[in-house]
Amino acid sequence: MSGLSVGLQRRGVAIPLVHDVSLDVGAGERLGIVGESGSGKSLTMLAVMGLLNPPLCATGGSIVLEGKELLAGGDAALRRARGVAMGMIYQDPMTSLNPMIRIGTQVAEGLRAHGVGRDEARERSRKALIEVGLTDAHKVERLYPHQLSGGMRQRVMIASALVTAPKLLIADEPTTALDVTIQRQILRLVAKLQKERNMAVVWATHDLGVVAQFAHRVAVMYAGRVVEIAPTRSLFRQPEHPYSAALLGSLPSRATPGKARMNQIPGIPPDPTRLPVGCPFHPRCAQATQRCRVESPALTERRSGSMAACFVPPENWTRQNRP
Amino acid sequence: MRAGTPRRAFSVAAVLTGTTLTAAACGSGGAASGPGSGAPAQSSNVVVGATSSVQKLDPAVITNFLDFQALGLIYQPLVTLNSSLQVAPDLATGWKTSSNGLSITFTLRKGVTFDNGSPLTSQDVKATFERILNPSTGAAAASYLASVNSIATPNPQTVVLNLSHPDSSLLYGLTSENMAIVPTSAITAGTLRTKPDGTGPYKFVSFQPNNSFTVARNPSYWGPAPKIPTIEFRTIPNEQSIASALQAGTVQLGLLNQPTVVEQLGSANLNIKKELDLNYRALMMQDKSGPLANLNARLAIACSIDRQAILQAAVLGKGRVTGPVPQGPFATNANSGPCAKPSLSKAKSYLAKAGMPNGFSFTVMTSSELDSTSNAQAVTMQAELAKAGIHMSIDNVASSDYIQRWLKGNFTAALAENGANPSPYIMYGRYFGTGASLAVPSGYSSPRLAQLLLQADQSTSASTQKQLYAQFTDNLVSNAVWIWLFDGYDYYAMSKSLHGFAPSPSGSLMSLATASA
Amino acid sequence: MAVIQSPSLQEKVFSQPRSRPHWRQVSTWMLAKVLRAVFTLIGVAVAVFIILRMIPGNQITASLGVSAGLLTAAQVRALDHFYGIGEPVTLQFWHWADGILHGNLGLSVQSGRTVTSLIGAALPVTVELAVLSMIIGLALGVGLGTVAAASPGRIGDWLGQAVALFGLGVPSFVIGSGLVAVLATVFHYFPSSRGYAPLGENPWLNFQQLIFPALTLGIGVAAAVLRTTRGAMLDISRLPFVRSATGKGLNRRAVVIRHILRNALVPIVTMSGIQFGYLLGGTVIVEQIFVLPGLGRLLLTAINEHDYAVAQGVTLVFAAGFVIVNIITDALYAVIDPRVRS
Amino acid sequence: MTTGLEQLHPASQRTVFSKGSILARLWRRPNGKAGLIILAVFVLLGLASLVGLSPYAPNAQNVFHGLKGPSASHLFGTDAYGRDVLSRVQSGIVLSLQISVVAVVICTALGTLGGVVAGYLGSWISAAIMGVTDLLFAIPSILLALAIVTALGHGWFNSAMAVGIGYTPIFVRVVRGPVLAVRQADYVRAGYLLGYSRTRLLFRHVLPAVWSVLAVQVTLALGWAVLTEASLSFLGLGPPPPAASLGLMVSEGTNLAGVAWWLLVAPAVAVVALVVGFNLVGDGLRDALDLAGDRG
Repeated sequence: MSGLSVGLQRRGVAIPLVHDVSLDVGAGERLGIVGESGSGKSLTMLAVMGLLNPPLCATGGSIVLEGKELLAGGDAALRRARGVAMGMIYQDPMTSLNPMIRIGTQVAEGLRAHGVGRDEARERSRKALIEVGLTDAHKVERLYPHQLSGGMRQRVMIASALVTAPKLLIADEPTTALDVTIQRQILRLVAKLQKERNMAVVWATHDLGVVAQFAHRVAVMYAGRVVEIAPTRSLFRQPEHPYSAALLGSLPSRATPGKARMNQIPGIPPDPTRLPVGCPFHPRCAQATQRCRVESPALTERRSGSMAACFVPPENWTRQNRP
Repeated sequence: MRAGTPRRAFSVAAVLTGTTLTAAACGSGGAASGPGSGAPAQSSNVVVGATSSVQKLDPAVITNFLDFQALGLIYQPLVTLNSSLQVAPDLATGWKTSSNGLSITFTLRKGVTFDNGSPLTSQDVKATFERILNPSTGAAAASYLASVNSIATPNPQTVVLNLSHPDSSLLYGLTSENMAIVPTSAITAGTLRTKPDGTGPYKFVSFQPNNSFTVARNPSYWGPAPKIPTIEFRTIPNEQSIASALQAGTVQLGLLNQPTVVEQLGSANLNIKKELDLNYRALMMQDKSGPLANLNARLAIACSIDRQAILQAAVLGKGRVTGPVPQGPFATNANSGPCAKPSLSKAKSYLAKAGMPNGFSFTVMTSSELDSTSNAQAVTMQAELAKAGIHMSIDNVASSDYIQRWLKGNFTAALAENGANPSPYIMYGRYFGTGASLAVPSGYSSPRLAQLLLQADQSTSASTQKQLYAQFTDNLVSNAVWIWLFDGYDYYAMSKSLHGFAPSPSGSLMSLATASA
Repeated sequence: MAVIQSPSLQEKVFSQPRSRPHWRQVSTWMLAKVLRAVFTLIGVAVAVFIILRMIPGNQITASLGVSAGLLTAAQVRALDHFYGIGEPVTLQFWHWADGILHGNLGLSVQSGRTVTSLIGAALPVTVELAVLSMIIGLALGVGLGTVAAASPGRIGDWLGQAVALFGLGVPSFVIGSGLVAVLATVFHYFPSSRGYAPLGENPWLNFQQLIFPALTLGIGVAAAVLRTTRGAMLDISRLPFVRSATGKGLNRRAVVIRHILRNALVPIVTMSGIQFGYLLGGTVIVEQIFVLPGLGRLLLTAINEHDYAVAQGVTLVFAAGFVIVNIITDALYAVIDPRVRS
Repeated sequence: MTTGLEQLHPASQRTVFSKGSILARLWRRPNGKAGLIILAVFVLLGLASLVGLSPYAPNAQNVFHGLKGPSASHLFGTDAYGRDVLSRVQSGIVLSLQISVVAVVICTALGTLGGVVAGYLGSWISAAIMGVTDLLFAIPSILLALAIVTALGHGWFNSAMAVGIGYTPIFVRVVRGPVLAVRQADYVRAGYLLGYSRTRLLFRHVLPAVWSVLAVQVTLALGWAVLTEASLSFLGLGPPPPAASLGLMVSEGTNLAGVAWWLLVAPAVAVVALVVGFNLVGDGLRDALDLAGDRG
């Protein structure tokens, strides 16, 4: 994916929400995307799937999957790619399943849409359900979503994303709504399946703990931009962007992730329609210089193997923000 | 209630009869008239379109105009009205009034049978009249028989009515469809409310309230065999729709009232006939109290009103300005009396005499549900009266309110559409006669009027009657008891295929019995 | 704010079912519904009984008009007895209620027929009219509403909005009168002038007679259903499960019909139920305009003629129809929505 | 503390009652704008006749000049009695609005009272009110109106009563829903815990939450009232003639449509314009106030 931009189309004028995001993920790789709410994680994920609803739309850039360009290919190409080439697990397992349709039908639906026969589709969806740990699949498939617990629903979601054996699995904060033990289970499950199938997985979350546990590489997003991409280890050891550093700093201990701790970053995330001039993080950044207020930094290669968008190298940071 | 209530559902004593125009005159001998007589199957069925619906099937209690028209094909009274509104034979071939006027002897027609097959006898006549007189029947028409003391049946073909006093109007009363003869067996069985059984040229087939009423040829009819096999009365509430049904050929005879609709039909391939109806419009006034107790005030009103303009407004001028007795042998001259022509100066002088030179105010009660033209009449009248300084306000009420207040005399003035009759006694005895049942709504009483009516009714000489009735109506007009306005037309629009139908002034459709389609 | 005014659509779609998840309790719930309906009907019966007796005049003046003045006192007494208006009102009500319990709705004092037979003749006409109108309304409404929701802002949407505006804004008497005027004056066509043809006797003529009144009523239903369909579908199409269905690679058509429309059925059924109530009232006007011998015309005439038993019976039938439709609507929820069913 | 609570209150942050703002928002919506324009044209047309700006007196007859088509002297022609149709339509609009406004006042008052009481007090009162509502719902509103008018007699006020009572159950339901929701909302519970009186909570918290729903419903009710009133007078149950009632004019016009189409078209257009106008404004208001759901 390169130079992807997402905008809010209103009266012919696009209000940009995601700016020039470039990410890549290889087969068998697990990429984590972190950022506060509203940082553009979900929009980016949805743009990849081509699931943006008007007035939102991808305004520029390209998405290449296995050498095929998706954005330019039109609706039909996108539709064929969905399911077969890429699957997605959504934020909210409670509302992402159709309440009126039986589980079995919903899981098999993706197969049916790609021309798989009724019986085969049922067989494969039952297998997928078993694979995600719903061992009494023949029972579950006759149930309706409201008869399942949150964790079970999320497993169903995973099953319906994986049933078509996609090359790329996109997970958009799939564990946010679940309690911690279930989160763990789901995380382990996806990791296991990923390994078995050698899939590429993109996992968006605001939870650094999840990233630490799961991702090979991490992209940090802020205000619709990728501000740092780094292998997980190096990010946690040596963040190259003050925002990444601040995020890490807001974690008192890796064992107790919590959204509320994010508030330790002074100020609030900017209104995406009214971004400050220069580096979007500068109003909240302790390291901001005069340059940051006028010029927006681009992603640049760092020594640690990371890429970061900051004019001020970590060596020059004031003490308080060091991890 | 444009569609639901017929225009003339509640006319007082709309006296309708089964007028057998040809049969009554020629008896069974006149059968050879019209094409194809003796081969009745040559005619096709006829559908009559009307805005109202048949409501009741018991002839003794019907009041709705269409009920009279439809049941007139099934039921027949002893005597009927001919086209010049004179009493003519029907089920009675003749009658004789005793010299003292205290009894009338009717000779019944021979060979008449009811639909149930039983022959008509004097017993049936007696039973019919006694049923009407029986309070539990609730027949308003019982008042026609008020002078009857007893009914004798010396033999099956003879009926004698013994009277308490000479009553020349009785014969006119007997022409009403309410007086139609019904079989004794049906009275005993109590089936008359749901199953008509008469002696007429047609017999009852089916009745769907608010929809249709169908009759079929009576094979054992005593008169000339009817040609039209079945006649259906179909309810089509909108006259415009009747017009289009006529043009489309689904209706062969349309009963219409609105001159505008009729005018529109002029160019179509239809025959249109019109006949003055047997109703009259009048401004009834309560003359006993209030401003209208003053004769000069009433005369001022009479002189202010241009009846021609009201006629124009109400029915586009299609009708006739009228006096108290609009039609028949005793018809009055509409242009007599102190204010036959409107005159503002006369009106002013009457107002001055009344001591109200600047005019006065009063309210008129109308109900456009009962008479759709009453509003136009009232508004025109209002404008005319205003010229003389008389302020009339209009109180247009629902039909039920109107009837209630009318019966209680709870109004100053009211626009009314009342039923007329060739006999002035029948028309006005109930309002101005001795012990008149409608004395309260009439709003006026004078011994002189009652006396004139009684004398005329009891007189056996036609010329004396004519003279006495003339005095009676003069008295009404010169006292401006009410103000008589106009008489409108009924319209009969028929397809060209309908031959031999002629409307009658009584509104009877009896000539359908001799028509063909 | 929206949350406080009424539960958001998301909440409505995902809220827990109203009933407890046991079939026995579902049937208790239905039983309660039916009981409530019965109480409503009793209330309607009492209310109608009272309202009718507030109408000035009585059966005698309604039947005879001003000729009632000619009646003698003895005649009036006899008629009072005949019409049963001499009795105290409570006793009249008791007689009537007692009759209903025995399946006897009384006697029409005007035509002398039993109310049951009059209603028996008129009911099929009104039911047929209502059903036909409902079919037209639902077909047009759901169809155009789906098209409109599938392409918001496009031609289909504008067309739908125009139909909705027309259907809601133009009273049925205007549509009906306009239709009659055009058919009669331009085409000289008035199907009802041939007398009402029952469905069993002359289906083709029956169809001709009912199609225009059904259109007249159906447009209004269509408008309301269209707006509900469009609104609900637009709201639902923003819900996550629609996205997840699209994400599985389903084509647009399958998403719209299987996922969006399916979930929109609950509000559509609700609106259809409400519309059916209006439709019952609308039959009074439309039957009048198009001369159909249905319940509406029967009622109007009965009220004019003070035919209490007929007016009471017809109103009860109308109310029962309404109540039955309500129960059917509730039952339909269970058919459509598994959460209600379970 | 009080101010804190008030700020929590969603409605208090809105300017529903600052008239200019609502009108401005309405005006920005295409449907709201169209509705306002239509209403302005026809309401002004009607009101003009009140200050004598109609070409003729609505009941002035000229019987020898009846059924004349549109001309310079009679823009919409004359009726069978030679009355000017434009003037009659104008006065018909006034009558229609008069009845509709009074009817809506009646049903808003009754319905709001019933809805608030039923939603706020609960218990048997609520059950009784909802029972009556069910009952009123079960009788088709046009029949209810018909019965009321027949019973009370004809006249504009009785028409208004009939129309108003027919719409009352809808108001009860529309008001009760939000009242119930608000009553259970956290900020009201909080207020209750803080010891505020029920009346105070009702007027400061519960009612404000209902205003915007009510504003939309009132507009839609106006459209409905115009429609129902016209239907009633079409059936001959409206104010008696010579009052120029739009429904009655349509009814008379139908009969004469073959000879004088303008008699049907002019009043029909007026009725439709009023109903569509109110509906459009109601829709616009709903959009402007951002009320979800409850469409149609």
